[in-house]
Amino acid sequence: MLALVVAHLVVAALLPLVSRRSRRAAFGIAAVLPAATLVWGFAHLGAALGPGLEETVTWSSALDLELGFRLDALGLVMIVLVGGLGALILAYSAWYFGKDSRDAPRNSALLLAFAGAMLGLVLADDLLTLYVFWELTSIASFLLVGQGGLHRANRRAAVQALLVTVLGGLAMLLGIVFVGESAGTYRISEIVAAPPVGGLAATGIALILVGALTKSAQAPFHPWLPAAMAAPTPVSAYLHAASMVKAGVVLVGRLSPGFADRAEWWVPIAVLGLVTMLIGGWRALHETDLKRLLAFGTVSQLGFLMVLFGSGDRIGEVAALTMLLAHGLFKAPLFMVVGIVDKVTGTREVGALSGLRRGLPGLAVAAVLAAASMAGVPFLLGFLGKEAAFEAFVHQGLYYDPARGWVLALGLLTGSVLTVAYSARFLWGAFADKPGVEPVDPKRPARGLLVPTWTAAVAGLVLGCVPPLVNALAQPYADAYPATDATEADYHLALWHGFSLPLLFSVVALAVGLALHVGRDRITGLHRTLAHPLSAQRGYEVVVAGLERAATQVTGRVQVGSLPVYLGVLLCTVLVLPGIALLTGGAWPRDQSLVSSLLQLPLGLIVVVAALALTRVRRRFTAVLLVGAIGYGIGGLFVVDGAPDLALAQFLVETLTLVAFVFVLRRLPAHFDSDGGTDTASGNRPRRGVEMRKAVLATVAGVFVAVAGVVLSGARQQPPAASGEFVARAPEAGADNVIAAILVDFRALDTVGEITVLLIAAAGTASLVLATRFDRRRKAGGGTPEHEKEVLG
Amino acid sequence: MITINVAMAVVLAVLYSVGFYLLLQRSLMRILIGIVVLGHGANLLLQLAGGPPARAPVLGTALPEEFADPLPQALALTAIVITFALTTYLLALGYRSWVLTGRDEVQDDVEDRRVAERERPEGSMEEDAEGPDDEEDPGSAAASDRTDEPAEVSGSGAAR
Amino acid sequence: MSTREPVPFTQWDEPEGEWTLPGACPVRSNRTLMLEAAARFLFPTVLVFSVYLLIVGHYAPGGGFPGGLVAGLAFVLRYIAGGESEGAEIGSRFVVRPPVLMGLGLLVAVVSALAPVAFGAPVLASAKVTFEIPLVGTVDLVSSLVIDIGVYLLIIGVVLDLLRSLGSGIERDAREAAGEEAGP
Amino acid sequence: MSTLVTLPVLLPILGAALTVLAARSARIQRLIGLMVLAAVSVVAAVLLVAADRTGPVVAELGGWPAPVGIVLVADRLSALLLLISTVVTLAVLVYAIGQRISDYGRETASTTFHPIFLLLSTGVSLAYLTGDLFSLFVAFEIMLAASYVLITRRTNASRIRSGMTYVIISLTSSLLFLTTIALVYAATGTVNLADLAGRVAALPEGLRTLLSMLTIVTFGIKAAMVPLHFWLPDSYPNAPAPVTALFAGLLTKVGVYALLRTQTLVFPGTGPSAVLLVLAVLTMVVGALGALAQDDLNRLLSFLLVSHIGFMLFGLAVYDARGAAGTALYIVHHITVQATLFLVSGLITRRTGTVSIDAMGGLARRAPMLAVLFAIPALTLAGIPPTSGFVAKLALLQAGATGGAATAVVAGFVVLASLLTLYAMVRVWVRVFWGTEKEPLPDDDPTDELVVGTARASRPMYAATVALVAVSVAIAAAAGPLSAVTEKAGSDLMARTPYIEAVLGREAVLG
Repeated sequence: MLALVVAHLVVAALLPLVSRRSRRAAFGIAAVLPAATLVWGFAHLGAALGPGLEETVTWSSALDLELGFRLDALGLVMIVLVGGLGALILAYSAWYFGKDSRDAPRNSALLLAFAGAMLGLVLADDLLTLYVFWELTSIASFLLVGQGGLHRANRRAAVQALLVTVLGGLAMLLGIVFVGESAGTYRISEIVAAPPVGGLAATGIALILVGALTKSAQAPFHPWLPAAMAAPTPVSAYLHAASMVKAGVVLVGRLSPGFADRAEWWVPIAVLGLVTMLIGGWRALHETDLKRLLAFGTVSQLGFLMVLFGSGDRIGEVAALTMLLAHGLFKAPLFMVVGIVDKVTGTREVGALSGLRRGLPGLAVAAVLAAASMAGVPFLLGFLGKEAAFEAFVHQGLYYDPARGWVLALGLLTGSVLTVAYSARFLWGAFADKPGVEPVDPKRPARGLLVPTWTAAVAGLVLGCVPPLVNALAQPYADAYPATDATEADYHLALWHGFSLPLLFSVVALAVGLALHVGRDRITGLHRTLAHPLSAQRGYEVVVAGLERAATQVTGRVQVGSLPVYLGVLLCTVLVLPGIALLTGGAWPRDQSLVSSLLQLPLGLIVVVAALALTRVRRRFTAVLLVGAIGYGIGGLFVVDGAPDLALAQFLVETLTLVAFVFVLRRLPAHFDSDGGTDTASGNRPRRGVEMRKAVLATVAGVFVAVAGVVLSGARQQPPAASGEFVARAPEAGADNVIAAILVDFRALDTVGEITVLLIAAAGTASLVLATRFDRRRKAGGGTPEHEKEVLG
Repeated sequence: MITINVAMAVVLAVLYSVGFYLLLQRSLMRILIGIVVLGHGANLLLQLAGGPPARAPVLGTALPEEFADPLPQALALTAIVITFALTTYLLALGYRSWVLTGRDEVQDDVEDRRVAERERPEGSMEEDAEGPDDEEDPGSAAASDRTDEPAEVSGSGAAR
Repeated sequence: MSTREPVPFTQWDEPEGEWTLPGACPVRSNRTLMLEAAARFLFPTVLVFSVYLLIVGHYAPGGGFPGGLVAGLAFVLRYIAGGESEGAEIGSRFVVRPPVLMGLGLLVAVVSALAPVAFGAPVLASAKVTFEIPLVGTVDLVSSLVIDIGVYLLIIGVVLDLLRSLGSGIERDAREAAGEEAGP
Repeated sequence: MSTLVTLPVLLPILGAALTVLAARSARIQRLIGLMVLAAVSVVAAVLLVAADRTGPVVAELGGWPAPVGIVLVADRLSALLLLISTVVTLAVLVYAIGQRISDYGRETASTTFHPIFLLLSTGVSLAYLTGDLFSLFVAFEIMLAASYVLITRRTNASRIRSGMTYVIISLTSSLLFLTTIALVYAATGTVNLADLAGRVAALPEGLRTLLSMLTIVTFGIKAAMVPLHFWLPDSYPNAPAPVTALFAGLLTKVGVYALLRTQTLVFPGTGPSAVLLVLAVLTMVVGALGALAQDDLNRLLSFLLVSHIGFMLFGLAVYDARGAAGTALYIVHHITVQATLFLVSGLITRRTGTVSIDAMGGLARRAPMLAVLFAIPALTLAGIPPTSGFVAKLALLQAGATGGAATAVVAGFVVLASLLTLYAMVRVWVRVFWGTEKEPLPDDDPTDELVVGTARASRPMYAATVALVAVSVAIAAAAGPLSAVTEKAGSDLMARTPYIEAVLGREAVLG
């Protein structure tokens, strides 16, 4: 199975080579693999409907990361949609995109890559595998919706689709990890067999649901789907009708056997699914763009599917699988119809289309077949599914869970009424003669566009007329749910179940739905008066804009760009983190002496006085001399401490530092404040407060270091680890001077590192200072080859 | 066991305080001097971490028990050299900064200021909502292939 | 003077001027003869002292680092005493370019670190050889002295390079800036 | 074998010395640089295999045993990071050589660039390998000094300020580090890490916390942990692409490595560290928000770098073997991808003549190759599967899920930061690669390495970028063996014994 998925991706990567020669050939080649997938799926029909066909490739065992696949009934149905419809839509695309279309190479490759990712997703039996392909489909969708990014609508829609689905995807990933870690496995079949319990798992389940809801465009995340209609119609037909948007539903279908009885699972699914179904249906009634009408129809149907898959009811799950198949088989051809209408008339606007039923009779018949299936007219697949769905909830309401059963049954009935109404509206909008509208004179559509449309529409009719065929697919899936009574155990799809409540529901739905369509003007009026204060689309925009504003504000506050502020924060952090630790955990040592050697006092005094004077001086040269005094004073302290080597180095280094300072100071102004004059003059008063704060902060930090030194050195329990060894082994190193032995022998690497730093600093200094010469000539930093030569010496 | 005596603690506190204080200034020269002072403080602390004054650790000049702890001395020596190297480098950088900008102050970051003064980032997605509308409806067939065959071409669909 | 071309590769080891006597007599600088003369006579003495520090490092305070610094300070003294003219030339006057001296020092140090491996000893290991030199007596030669020599060379190179950049480089800038102001 | 451990440190120094001496031949300099880094890569690979098979490889320098001499230790973690760092450094060197050739021609040698580039690599290697706190300080100084020179080379008036900020903050942090070492020595009397592990344990708990916090702050500055991160977005974007790539890839990670090593070895905790968890959340969120507010491509990437440092801190904060393993894996992934992104940004800048994403547009059409080169690391950074970013993030999330309630909540922030990262990347994609094509901006200042308004990008630059993208793909493909190594590295870190035993011998552990 992995090979099949990889083949998709590899061929997709190579496809641009083909499309350079011929765009149509590229689509043609692309269509082969999905078709082969369909054939492969049916070749393993027995295994799929029986025990299932499994394959596992370990990616990383340390992370429990596996590519685990399993072909079962649900997978097979999805293969029909992904592979079968995929092949049809790719064939359709070959004619939809022109021979020289600039978009064709990209679309052929991306559509095929998407097909591969989707295949991986539907076959995944491992939550992490599922997630891998889940995000891949999101990325493919982003690129397919965005196209070349030339149009604002495409860009916006692509970004929205990506952000919403990835938001869900990431929540889902976290959920997957929570569930997987509490279950000890990421295998879906194993998790479902022994569902994990506990807070972590419950959170995980809820998070996984977020992923499913966003991907399947459930309220309140649904607006990305209608927006994504900015994509070319074949893309909409494939991704946003037939396959990708089903991913969330499929995920719910995969996990429901384990979790359907938990409130945190079924309540959100039922509530949001139902709400989505109603919102989608209602909005579809008012769209004037045929494609957007279908998009809201898809939203509505996805809500329906969500409710069914989450029901955890045997009959409901039979209905779910049937509707899943039915939806693909009617929604894809409907999109293809819109694409053809758009192509031959140049518009998809309800108000501009008239008389097409005579202009395109063949297409009209296909559209009627598909729309009727959507409306749930008998002899079509949609009818079988809807009947089963009504049966499921009516049965539930009658026998064991009245509240849940009846609410859902009546909700679905309302949704179905809306479905019938917008199906009728679609047919009317696309093909009817409209008074006052000039009949459109369409061009003849290419056969390559018509054949796939017809094929898909007829498939719905054929399957609708032979219920046992679908039943054979649906029953094995529903077997995962135990039957509560004989009715459930015996239920199977059929065209005629006798006069029953579900049949009545179907009739009511059709009748009221058609009535709604007839009274469409009044409904439109009602829609206008019901202004929505809460628009999900507006919500998305507010959130994104708010995020960007927050980002700017937070960054503006935090990243002020001022060095003194940065250093101040740094000191504050030192005071807060280690400072508190010192206050709470430190103890002042008891046997502390005032001074160890009397000589320390005058030397220390020199250092202290020079340091304090440093804060007051205004002349740079004086400051440098004071620094020198500090340095020599410390050198003196080193002598007192018994560190002549250190003192020697300190004296020499201090001298050299002084020389370097003097060299540079020759060119700088004599006083600190002689530059940047305006700043100081204008800001003298407020600065005093700032200076005060700086002084306090610096003092506290300085005292902290000193106190930490005293406290920590007082806490020492053991003698130095190596010092005795140094003295003992110095003769081995051939040196009487232990310091020298450490520097060039015991810790010679430090010395090598130290001279390395010296070299770097000297080279850098030369490069910097000598660059000045080229500044005047070029007005910019250190000229190139000449500067390098100059630095060379 | 070894404790830093009060006098040295005061010296350390003063050195670090003055170093930190100078570091917080805007004048580059002062910052530089602050770093030098801090370096002195750190080296002194390192040396003091070895213990109270004792004899220089040269064999034959005293008994090994009288020696000062040699390791902090060696470490401090390395640290002194490294601090010196970086100080000269920073001096050169200061000089160059002065040559280039003509001032001794460390300026604030321009880009940070710019970000802080904006309401919303410039590359904001929201900007997409403004400006002129696209001419074509992107989802339509017309948008997805510009150069169609004549038999199938549908012209520009002004579908709004 | 300031626009001096870099010395061509074939001539870089040829000294351009005399070692002790500057070619051009400085006019502008306020140098003192005493300091200059003292610097000239002190210079070799200090260099010898620096070598002493380098060698004595194993037995008493000293070593490659102080030795190198002392030698470097000798050059600094000469530079200060010589003033501008000597300063501007100190790079070319010295036979080896400072970067080469630094590179050489580092090379010596790192090679001496790696060399013991050739004798089957660990990296940075040292060995002691005892010589019997007539008149002087027994002399211990420790291989780690080589690292010290590397340090010594590098430090001299560093100080010379600093003189070249912070010293004469900045001085040249100042002159050019002054020239610009005085000129058009 | 123990000689091998010293080579990653000594070979680049040798190379640097030789390039200084060969300063008149650009060709020899290039050759030395490439050969040295290639050799170090091989050595690092051998060390990794050895460390994985037989435990830490230790070199006692000069033959002196541990607390007396300096030890270099290549255990699984350090060898792995050394390997990936060197490979990235090598690729960046190739890119930099390409850039130098296209800017200054083949013949321009440099006394500063090649030696200092190699010495930077020395500093990084030494920081990974050393088992001695003071030697770690020296390593940091070598690395930072080299970085100062590289970041301030060829600065002009408008950019000298940022270099200044970087140098001053880094120097301050170095002095803080020195102070920390002094305090540690005052309290324990040793600077050997393995030795410290035992001696710190003998201190009272309050002082242990004090020292632990001091190291967190010290290394936190280098790792650009919020609120110590300010310097990074102000300075990194203002260096030429290869330099920024190297810094972004390596320097902050060395800080994280130092944190990981010291916190696990010297200051072992018993459960998730609340302080680190809070800091991790702050780092992730502030960094990601900062990225969203930027218009400058390099600044945007720099803020994302900060944000992802939070991810690594999170793994450390979990304080168990899985968390440490997750951090290790994340470092490996992030070194590669962040360097790649900056290299790509350099290519984009050369193509468009600007760093402002608003001034770019339509690149996907004009330069599809660049689009692919950007898209892969961008998705990798956002952690979209099946990239290495996903694998590494998964490791962190798993650690968070099992670490307790607090870490599970913080795992949510990891996910949030990923989303914001993706959003930032999408913004770049939409602005730079989609939309209408814009003419490249003219090149006002030919010497300014940062903004070069012409399409001058030589083949080595592309080759290096492609190679790094390939490395990052390879990390994802080899996630199995890689995560096996990091998993063991994580347990080693938590167990502490393998390291201490390798350095001090068996008795030290038992006693």
